[in-house]
Amino acid sequence: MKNKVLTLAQAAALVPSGKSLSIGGFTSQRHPTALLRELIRQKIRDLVIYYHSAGSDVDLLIGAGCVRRLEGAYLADGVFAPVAPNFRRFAESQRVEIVDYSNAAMMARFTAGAMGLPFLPTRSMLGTDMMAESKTIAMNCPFSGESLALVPAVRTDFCLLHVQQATANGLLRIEGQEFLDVQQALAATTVIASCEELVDEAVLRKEPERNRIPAFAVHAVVPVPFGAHPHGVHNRYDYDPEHLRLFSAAAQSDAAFAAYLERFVFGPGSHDAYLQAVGGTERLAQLRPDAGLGYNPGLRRAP
Amino acid sequence: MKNKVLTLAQAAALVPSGKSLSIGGFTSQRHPTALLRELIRQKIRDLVIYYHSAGSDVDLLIGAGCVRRLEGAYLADGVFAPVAPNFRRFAESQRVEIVDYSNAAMMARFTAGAMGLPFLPTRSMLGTDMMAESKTIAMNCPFSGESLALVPAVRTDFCLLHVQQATANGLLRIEGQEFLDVQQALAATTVIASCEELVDEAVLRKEPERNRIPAFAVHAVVPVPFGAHPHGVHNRYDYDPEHLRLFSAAAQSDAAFAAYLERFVFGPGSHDAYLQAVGGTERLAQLRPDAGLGYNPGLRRAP
Amino acid sequence: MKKAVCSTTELMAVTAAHEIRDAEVVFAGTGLPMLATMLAQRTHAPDCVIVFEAGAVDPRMLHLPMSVGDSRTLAGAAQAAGLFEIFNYVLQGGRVDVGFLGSAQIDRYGNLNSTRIGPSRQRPEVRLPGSGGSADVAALARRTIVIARHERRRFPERVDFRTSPGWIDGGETRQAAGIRGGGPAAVVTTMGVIRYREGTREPYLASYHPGLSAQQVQDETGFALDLSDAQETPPPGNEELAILRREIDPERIFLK
Amino acid sequence: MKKAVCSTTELMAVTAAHEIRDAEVVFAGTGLPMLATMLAQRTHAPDCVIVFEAGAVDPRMLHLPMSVGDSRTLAGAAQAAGLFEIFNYVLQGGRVDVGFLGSAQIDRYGNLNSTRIGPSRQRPEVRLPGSGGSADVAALARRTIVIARHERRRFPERVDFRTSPGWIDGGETRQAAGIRGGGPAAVVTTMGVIRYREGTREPYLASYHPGLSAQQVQDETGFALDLSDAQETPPPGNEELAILRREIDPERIFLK
Repeated sequence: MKNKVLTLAQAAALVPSGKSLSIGGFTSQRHPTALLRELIRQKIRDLVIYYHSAGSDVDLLIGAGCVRRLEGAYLADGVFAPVAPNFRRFAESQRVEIVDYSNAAMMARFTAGAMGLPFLPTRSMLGTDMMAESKTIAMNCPFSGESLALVPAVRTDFCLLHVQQATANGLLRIEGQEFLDVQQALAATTVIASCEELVDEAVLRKEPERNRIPAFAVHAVVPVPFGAHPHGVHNRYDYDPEHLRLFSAAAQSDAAFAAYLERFVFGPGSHDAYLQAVGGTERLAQLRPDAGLGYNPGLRRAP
Repeated sequence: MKNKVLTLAQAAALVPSGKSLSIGGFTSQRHPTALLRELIRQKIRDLVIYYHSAGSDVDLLIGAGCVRRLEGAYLADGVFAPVAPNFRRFAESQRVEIVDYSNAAMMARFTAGAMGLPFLPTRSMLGTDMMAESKTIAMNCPFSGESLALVPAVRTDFCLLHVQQATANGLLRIEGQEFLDVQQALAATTVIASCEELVDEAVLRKEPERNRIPAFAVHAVVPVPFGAHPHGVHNRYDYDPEHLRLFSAAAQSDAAFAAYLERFVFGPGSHDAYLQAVGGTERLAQLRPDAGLGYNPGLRRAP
Repeated sequence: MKKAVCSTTELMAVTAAHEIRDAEVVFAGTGLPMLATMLAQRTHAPDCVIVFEAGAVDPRMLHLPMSVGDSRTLAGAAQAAGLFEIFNYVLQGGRVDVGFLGSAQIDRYGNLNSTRIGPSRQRPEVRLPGSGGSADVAALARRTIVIARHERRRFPERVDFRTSPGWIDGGETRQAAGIRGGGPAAVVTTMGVIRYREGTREPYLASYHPGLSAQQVQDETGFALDLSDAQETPPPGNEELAILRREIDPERIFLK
Repeated sequence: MKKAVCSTTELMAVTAAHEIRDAEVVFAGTGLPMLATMLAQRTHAPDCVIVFEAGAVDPRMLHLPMSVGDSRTLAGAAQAAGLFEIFNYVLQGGRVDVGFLGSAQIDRYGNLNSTRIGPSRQRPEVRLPGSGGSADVAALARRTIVIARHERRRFPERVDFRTSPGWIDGGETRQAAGIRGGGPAAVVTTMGVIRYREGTREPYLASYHPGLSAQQVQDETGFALDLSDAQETPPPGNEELAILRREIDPERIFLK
């Protein structure tokens, strides 16, 4: 079987400027942020990003000036950021194009892409102003006469995602919620998966019910422990509320965000140095989950 | 939480004659045959069956005179029956209506039903004679101009399925392949699940990634060890080649099949008596799987 | 009913919790909806089934999640699925009884805006996060409960952008738009609770929070409210408050 | 190449196995396709990925399955999924390189009938099992290999019912029908191997099995075959036969 293991730098170098991209995870969970920081270091520009419910993953790329256009449903991060701050600032200053869909519509669009279909019908989007501004088409069902909305498939050049376990050949296991990772991956031409842990084929093949993305759909595997920090990874580490607050504060202005990038992306220059910059092993130990729960019940989350 | 546990007789009594029905499992695996035998004992008639790849489960109901109409893709059982014998005989003597779709089309129809949509598009069915004889509609994609087929949703009155584990409240876990059980269940108004084993909520809730059908979609739970015999249940028992051959031979004529029903359905009168009739604990022990494989590698399968 | 001194947030959480009936399937978003559903499950609706769009089905949460994707939504869950299953099989499949929605703007007929403020698409005055699952829940839940901060600028006659359909233009206009789900049942605000008349879908003030008057609520609302049925919002019980404060949000993440 | 005495079934299994290239994704049905894929994986195509419509993805099978739903398809599998994933994400998603199909009837342009024999829908002379996944694989795999028993009545000019589209009426008629997948590449029969000309899609006899002549194959075929390129089918190697007989089908379930 093929060995698809690459370093972060090698994997990020697969992504040229100007391409379309989707990113796995959901709000504060399981985004491939180590890969995203490496894209920023490599000065990738003019990306078109398709997303459903993104958090500071997409906001990081926006703030670093990597994004030309966005199509998606939601960019925020709960109490850390009721609106993703770079997204808001770039939108209000017309530095990024945005087309709005609902989460179910984006789910249907990625699913159509994964299914090899040009569209899927949905009962969402009807009665919204998103209908007219997006590529959604209204339809009367030829069977029932009911009103439906047809949303066009999303196919992206790349999907970047982060999972708990992968084999060198690219078989992926996800623990906890899947979010939309499977459909996003299968809707992409090239899939780059970072993982907490590289495991033997034999290990994952013992429980085939628990594997989510087959190797033939995956092109590169990048082992990166803590590769989703400051986001959480179920059963591995919790999100880092201090860093998410720090991110959100920094993302309020161009100047502050440039300083953030210098401190946490360009300055450190590598993932290991990034982990040192965010507090090193001492801080990471505080994010360690309870084995039965998958998160750290003792984590201090309020400021 | 609600206790939905019923006996076989109580559960079968929920199904009136004349209703539409789908049955979980695939060819020789995980069909809820104990429930089906009980439907036959209760003389349910005029059923409309929606199926994808059925085996001697549906053929049992056809041979017992329970079925008025069939919509589906495939009725056979490998080397045991290249064509399901009752199906063939009833079709050739015009005792049952049949509408043919492909497996992917039936998958899409059940999935549409589960998704609350009136149809799904598919790239299958084009260029086949099934198009004209079924309710499939040809469409030019309004986005891409490509040819597509639209297949109408299936919603059934009942879905009967058999799983490895269930809670009294109706949370279901499936081991091994899922087949189309999830979509069939969610496309039904009433779901009756028989199970090998009734387990505590706490047990199944420890690994939520492995559960497949939520309790709020399930209406009755019937604990029936060996409830899929003569079919196999991954990790629990293998299919019974001797009985499948016996079934197939009996299903070659009305008279022989009436004798089969007398011997294995009406005569025994209960599931325990059925298990005695097919060879009792001695035969069932021969079907016991290897723990690592999920089937019995030593099972004698050729005649 | 034991009366208790409480904050507006606490009152809203309890008031929202009362909208949930036992054994209902509840689609919950981040923030107050989580407090409300966790409270309902611990009090009058122990068998309510909570679903989160990120993938958790029917959890028995022990710790307050900070977002719907949080691992904390999985504690004791029946299923860990994903957006595909929740939006298709649960929401669009017609299995959600009550959905909770927040909004930056809400208009006369309960339509919501969480996309942008201002008349221009190209130059939004304020860019908001976008629909997320809001438009979907608004269209497909059997009924929806909206949670909103009550300020006049947030309650205009008509939203700047209709992200999530409420009763559209009142009367039968929602059905005419082809929308299947049930529409907004209540808007729980920082000042009171708004509901809608059968048939006309005109808004009326069902209750104003203790310390306020019906007229004060009207003054902070950009459209006319029928005040004729307005009563004071019932205060939370002591036990409800104790559960909220001690068990559900001891860190004061959402509770103010 | 070491020659060996073997049965027709063995020859067909080996011939079909040779159609699989390493690392290809193979959609396999019950019977000879299982023998062929298991053999290919144990010989020249160790990294071919097998998928079964019932849900198994990329197994390393140790024991011959009797049907595509058999638990034996899961041994060493990468994923245990279901029809939804296989038909949507793998097949319609365009990831299947080669699909194997059986058929009761096959016509001049490789169209298959597994539905019914005879002109009448109401009164079929012979009712067959139905499409199963055949129509889907025929439409959506990058190329298909058909396995068939070679008898004149099974090889008519035109099938009684077109269950699974081949080259339809030849030429560009398959593309004109809106079908995306690649169409039949080879028909491995009990008498030889039929292939199709580029462009016209007219059938030609690529090989006849040892002991037969090209003309004998034509005599058992209900439409004209171009015989000009026909050669003898290469015999299986001893090692291939040994693997088939000892490792893959020692019980002689499908091997005759």
